[in-house]
Amino acid sequence: MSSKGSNGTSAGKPKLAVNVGGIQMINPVTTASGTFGFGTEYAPYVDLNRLGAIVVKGTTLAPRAGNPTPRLVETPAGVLNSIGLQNPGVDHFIDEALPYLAGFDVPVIVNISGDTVEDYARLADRLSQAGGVAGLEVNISCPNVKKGGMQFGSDPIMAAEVTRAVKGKTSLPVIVKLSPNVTSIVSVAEKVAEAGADALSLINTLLGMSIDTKTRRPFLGNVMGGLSGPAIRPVAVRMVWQVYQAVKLPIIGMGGIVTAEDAIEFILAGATAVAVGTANFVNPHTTIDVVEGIEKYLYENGVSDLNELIGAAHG
Amino acid sequence: MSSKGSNGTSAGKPKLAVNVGGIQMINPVTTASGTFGFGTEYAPYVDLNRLGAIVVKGTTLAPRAGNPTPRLVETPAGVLNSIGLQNPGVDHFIDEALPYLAGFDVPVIVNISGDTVEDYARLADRLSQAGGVAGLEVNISCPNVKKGGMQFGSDPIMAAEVTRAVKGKTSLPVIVKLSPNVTSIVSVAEKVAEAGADALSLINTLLGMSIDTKTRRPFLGNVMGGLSGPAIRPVAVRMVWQVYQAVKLPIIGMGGIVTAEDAIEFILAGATAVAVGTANFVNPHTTIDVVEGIEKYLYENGVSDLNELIGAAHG
Amino acid sequence: MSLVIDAKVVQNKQIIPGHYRITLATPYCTEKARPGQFLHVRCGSTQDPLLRRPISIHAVDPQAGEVSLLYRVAGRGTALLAEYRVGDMVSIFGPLGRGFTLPKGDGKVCVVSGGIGIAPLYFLLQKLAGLGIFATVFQGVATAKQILIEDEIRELGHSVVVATDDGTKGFHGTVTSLFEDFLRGGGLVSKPGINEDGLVSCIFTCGPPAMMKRLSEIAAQQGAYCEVSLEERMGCGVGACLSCACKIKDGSGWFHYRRACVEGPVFPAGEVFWE
Amino acid sequence: MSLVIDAKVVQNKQIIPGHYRITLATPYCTEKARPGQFLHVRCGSTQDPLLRRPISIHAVDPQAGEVSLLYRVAGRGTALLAEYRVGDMVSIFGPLGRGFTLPKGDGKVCVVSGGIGIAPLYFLLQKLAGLGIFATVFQGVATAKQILIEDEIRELGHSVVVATDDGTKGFHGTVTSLFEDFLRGGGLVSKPGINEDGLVSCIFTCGPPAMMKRLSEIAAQQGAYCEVSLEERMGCGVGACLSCACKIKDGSGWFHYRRACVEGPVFPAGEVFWE
Ligand SMILES: Cc1cc2nc3c(=O)[nH]c(=O)nc-3n(C[C@H](O)[C@H](O)[C@H](O)COP(=O)(O)OP(=O)(O)OC[C@H]3O[C@@H](n4cnc5c(N)ncnc54)[C@H](O)[C@@H]3O)c2cc1C
Ligand SMILES: Cc1cc2nc3c(=O)[nH]c(=O)nc-3n(C[C@H](O)[C@H](O)[C@H](O)COP(=O)(O)OP(=O)(O)OC[C@H]3O[C@@H](n4cnc5c(N)ncnc54)[C@H](O)[C@@H]3O)c2cc1C
Ligand SMILES: Cc1cc2nc3c(=O)[nH]c(=O)nc-3n(C[C@H](O)[C@H](O)[C@H](O)COP(=O)(O)O)c2cc1C
Ligand SMILES: Cc1cc2nc3c(=O)[nH]c(=O)nc-3n(C[C@H](O)[C@H](O)[C@H](O)COP(=O)(O)O)c2cc1C
Ligand code: FES
Ligand code: FES
Repeated sequence: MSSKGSNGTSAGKPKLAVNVGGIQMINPVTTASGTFGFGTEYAPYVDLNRLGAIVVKGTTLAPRAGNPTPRLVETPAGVLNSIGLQNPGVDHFIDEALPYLAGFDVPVIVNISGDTVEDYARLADRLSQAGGVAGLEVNISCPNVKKGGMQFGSDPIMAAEVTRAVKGKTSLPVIVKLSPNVTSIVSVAEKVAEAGADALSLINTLLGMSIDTKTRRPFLGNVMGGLSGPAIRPVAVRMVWQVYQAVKLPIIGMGGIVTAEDAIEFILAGATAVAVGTANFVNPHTTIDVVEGIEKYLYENGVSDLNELIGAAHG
Repeated sequence: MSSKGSNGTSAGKPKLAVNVGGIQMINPVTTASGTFGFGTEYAPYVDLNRLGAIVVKGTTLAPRAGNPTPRLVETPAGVLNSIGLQNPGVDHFIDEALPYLAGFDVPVIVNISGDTVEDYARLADRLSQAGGVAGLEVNISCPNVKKGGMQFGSDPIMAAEVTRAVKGKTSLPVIVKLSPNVTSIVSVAEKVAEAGADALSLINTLLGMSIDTKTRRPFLGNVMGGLSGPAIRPVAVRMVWQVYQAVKLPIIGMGGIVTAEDAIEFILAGATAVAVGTANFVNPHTTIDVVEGIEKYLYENGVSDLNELIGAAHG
Repeated sequence: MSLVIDAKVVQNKQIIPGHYRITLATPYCTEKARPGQFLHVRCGSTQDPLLRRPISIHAVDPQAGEVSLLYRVAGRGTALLAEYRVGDMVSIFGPLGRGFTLPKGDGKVCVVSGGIGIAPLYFLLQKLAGLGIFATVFQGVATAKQILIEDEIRELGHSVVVATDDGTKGFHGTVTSLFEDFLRGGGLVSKPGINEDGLVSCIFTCGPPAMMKRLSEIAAQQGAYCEVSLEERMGCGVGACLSCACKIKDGSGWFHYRRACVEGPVFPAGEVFWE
Repeated sequence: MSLVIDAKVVQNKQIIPGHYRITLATPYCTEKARPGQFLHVRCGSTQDPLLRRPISIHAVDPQAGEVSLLYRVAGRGTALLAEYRVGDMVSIFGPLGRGFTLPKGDGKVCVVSGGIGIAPLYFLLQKLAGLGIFATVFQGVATAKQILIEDEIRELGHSVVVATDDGTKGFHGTVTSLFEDFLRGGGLVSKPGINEDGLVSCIFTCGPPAMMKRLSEIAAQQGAYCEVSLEERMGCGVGACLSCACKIKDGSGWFHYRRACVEGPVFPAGEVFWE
């Protein structure tokens, strides 16, 4: 350290940049799929160029209408959702959303879902050719659709098969998003790693439900839904911790991140990057607050590079 | 309906009594093991005779010192604990706690844990001969001990084996307490039912952890712990719902019950009885409040017998 | 653009049992808000309750730079909101959503509310009065004690007629029956000053879905333009989470989902796919 | 027996930065409480934060029927507690736990605090003064600004000496060094009226574990009886959950766990298995 900053501390800002399976991010903060739309919706509140990456709403081959309403119900420190992957389909995404996002200088990660292994392969193919996509996040863990989704995510063999199919059709970095609704997240992570995944996202939502004691019927139109928000953070941190110990892939950690401190908890557990989900609904500026808070933490704790913190709690 | 009460509604109080696998309870409310000690601790606040049953702290063959501290950390709307089954051993329980509980007119259910299948069998044997025990709750799902515990709970075959071993040594009703940390709670429930269980308790805690960003080390002395409290209620209700559809055994539902409304949610999902756990810590009178609230709900909704509500949300 | 702001509580008062009016100092919203829009309100400061609550903008005082919300204590969030006191700060996000279309032409304007549905309609009535348009307001409530801000509406120059389910005041029956009665020129409301402008050209309504559905049928029969304010559970409030999906006709006899938070909450009644 | 009570806030005031004293109207606790016991306090009304927070009884005013707590804003719960205003109700559960043993015999009583550890000791000092026992209080803090209730303690008739880590007031160093200095009859505190009663017979202490451990060693050397108030994270407060386990000597050179909430939080220093 030759020079000192004007405020008397070691020169320069702490380094926040991370690399997730080949995707270079200026900081570790991205968005959880389905909670940030296609980016447009939050652009009035968030300078998208300040995000490490944007993970967009789950995309499927054909448009999907989604599930009946109500689709959302609040639970203690959490939210159950059963959106059901409503989306305009991959073609519409490529034609409408991608060109808009191309106007920003931020890696765009596309979250993809299918009913069959073949669906995933075709999505990977289409999106790789579209240009402007930095990586694919393979959602094998959505609890809100009848076919596919969680079925793939809870069976290590199927999860690996989907991973291989996607890898076979793309040269983009492939991030596989795991379901927490399994006996051993490590087994799934290991198989997915063997199948060639470049990174892992965890966790998707916990399968839950809520019943209205007035009507005596389930609250959600679709009966069950996915639990997200602060309530699930302890489960998410535990899974990142376990997978970090077992598998040598970079992890995007998520599940209940509201503050920079929450994000750092995930990084200490082993996440290379973190995604903000439900918290966006509470404060549309959360992502940027988390970026700034992480920087402040590093600064105050004399950590010059965020990468030093990854997995540091394993001691 | 021939007679009317003085207030103009149908005569008589609603019936609250339920039967859980042979254990007759005056109402559906019991205590979650490990959150109510041996009953003594709450006796100043709760008339134990007004409970449907008491489930006592987990008991093992030999005394256990438990895990290092800190053993408890709060999370959003929840609590992580890693008590580690600290208990004075089954002999001490039989000699000291049982005689005290015999002074009350309430079914006593003893929660048992072992390292081996043989441990469970010996505990069942000892407790069946002790007298004063109304039923056994077989804990195959504790996340806080190294051996046994959750290992049994996450493998349907092992779970069934433990169940059979216990059934072989006792004529008391056997309630098997399932772990939520599995891909399919239904598979475990089915195997346990086949093995002869008389009832099921669900859920035990979700495996979680929390990291202190100041020390950069896990908060709990034992690193991981079990997540309980309102945060996990949506997961618990979902599991009760699923198991109720698949298995014809009575269910004791638990996980985040704080109010009578929460309890009714479980009953509508399919629970015959409910247990109050973490909420006892917040309000030592919770169990009785829940009993009274359920009675009020039945009354206000013109339900004459609680049993009519069990599983009613399946419609 | 809408903003997240900490606004100071100027007043927070129970006006009838279980219903409060909170007034917030927020020049920004005062300036931006249009009738039918809502604020996404954080009730409390902890993670339980977690989400914001959508509450319509009820009244705007441009001079004072204040916005008021009228809310019913429906659950945990609104119960916490009722505890805020003068001087406290409330985090609001807004104004959000698409509001009512202010009428331009001639003809009678009718405003029909059910219960707390009167909340957003008062702001509309403020604007209408400002444009010199005076409406007839049909307010339906369960019982006389639940009538809301009747005098305030009259002070703006509008007429108010009330329907109570139990007949404790005004018309005995639903507000839709009262409205039909009015259209037939009969009964309680056909007194001077109410039905004399001739044809109803425009209906604005907010209330229970069944009421709004019926009104949209009546409007169609009358050839009147009608707008309804739909309620759906909301997450983000900005169109990102797709939880507030409303069924809107897709032109082929079926529906597609539209987001109440951005494409609504106010929709032309004729576009709503009623069930 | 201890009870769950909603107690009215009589006062809630910041006395030094980040430290508040809240006074609650609760004749029941006023009557039952003994020094060293604590209340289990619900901070807020929602499920986040979920658990009660253990806070020692700091002062008791039997005439007024009021109990005070002195607390440091350490996190979410205490931050919420700081927001309570006069007239609000706070749910308290207690008094809980086993307190200090009031000394009977002769000899000098010393009270040693570290930081917020002074909180329970003031109530003890109230009782001691009532018994005509006047103690020397050694208060250790980081810096002069953090000295707590020095005057109030003097008003009870006790002597106070202060140690600051940064030397901004009193003894420059730790409170244990100050105490050792006192025992050696030297330095700052060996002025008239403080060390003249002769042998120290009894030491009461509350503060950081390292401080209490050192004091317990000193007490053993001096042959003085010493009691420490331990802090451990609590769940139930009644002995049921076993989360507040403290290591207590088991007589065989090893330890067994004892519950701070019922067998403590005050333990004889000699029984604690220090690490
Ligand atoms: C665009 C919009 C504008 C609204 N304007 C007003 C208003 O001006 N005044 C007013 O009092 N209320 C208004 N509401 C309804 C208000 O948002 C709900 O009453 C409030 O969210 C309930 O929150 P809670 O925490 O008190 O109740 P909760 O404990 O969350 O729920 C209590 C009850 O309220 C119902 N509820 C919860 N959320 C909603 C929701 N988003 N929409 C409808 N019902 C819900 C639940 O089904 C439940 O029965 C509006 C809703 C929307 C979508
Ligand atoms: C018997 C007893 C008596 C106490 N008396 C007082 C008192 O008189 N005045 C006072 O200011 N504090 C006292 N404490 C400590 C007080 O309980 C904690 O500061 C408080 O629980 C923190 O709650 P929080 O929500 O503000 O912080 P949290 O957000 O829960 O935690 C913030 C910090 O406080 C620490 N903490 C949390 N809970 C405890 C706990 N039970 N014990 C120790 N540290 C904890 C955490 O490690 C964390 O660093 C006492 C604790 C015990 C066990
Ligand atoms: C409304 C909503 C919609 C979601 N949609 C998707 C999706 O389309 N694809 C996906 O992989 N995950 C989806 N998720 C899961 C989130 O990406 C994330 O994994 C989860 O919410 C946990 O993070 P959080 O607690 O920060 O919200 C959705 C979550 C929510 C709340
Ligand atoms: C402090 C604590 C100790 C527990 N000990 C046991 C135990 O000994 N045996 C057991 O089967 N479950 C134990 N549990 C789990 C509870 O019985 C219950 O299944 C779980 O806490 C969910 O219910 P709740 O959310 O109402 O607390 C314990 C839970 C807590 C919080
Ligand atoms: S509330 Fe999120 S899309 Fe409307
Ligand atoms: S806090 Fe539960 S045993 Fe002490």
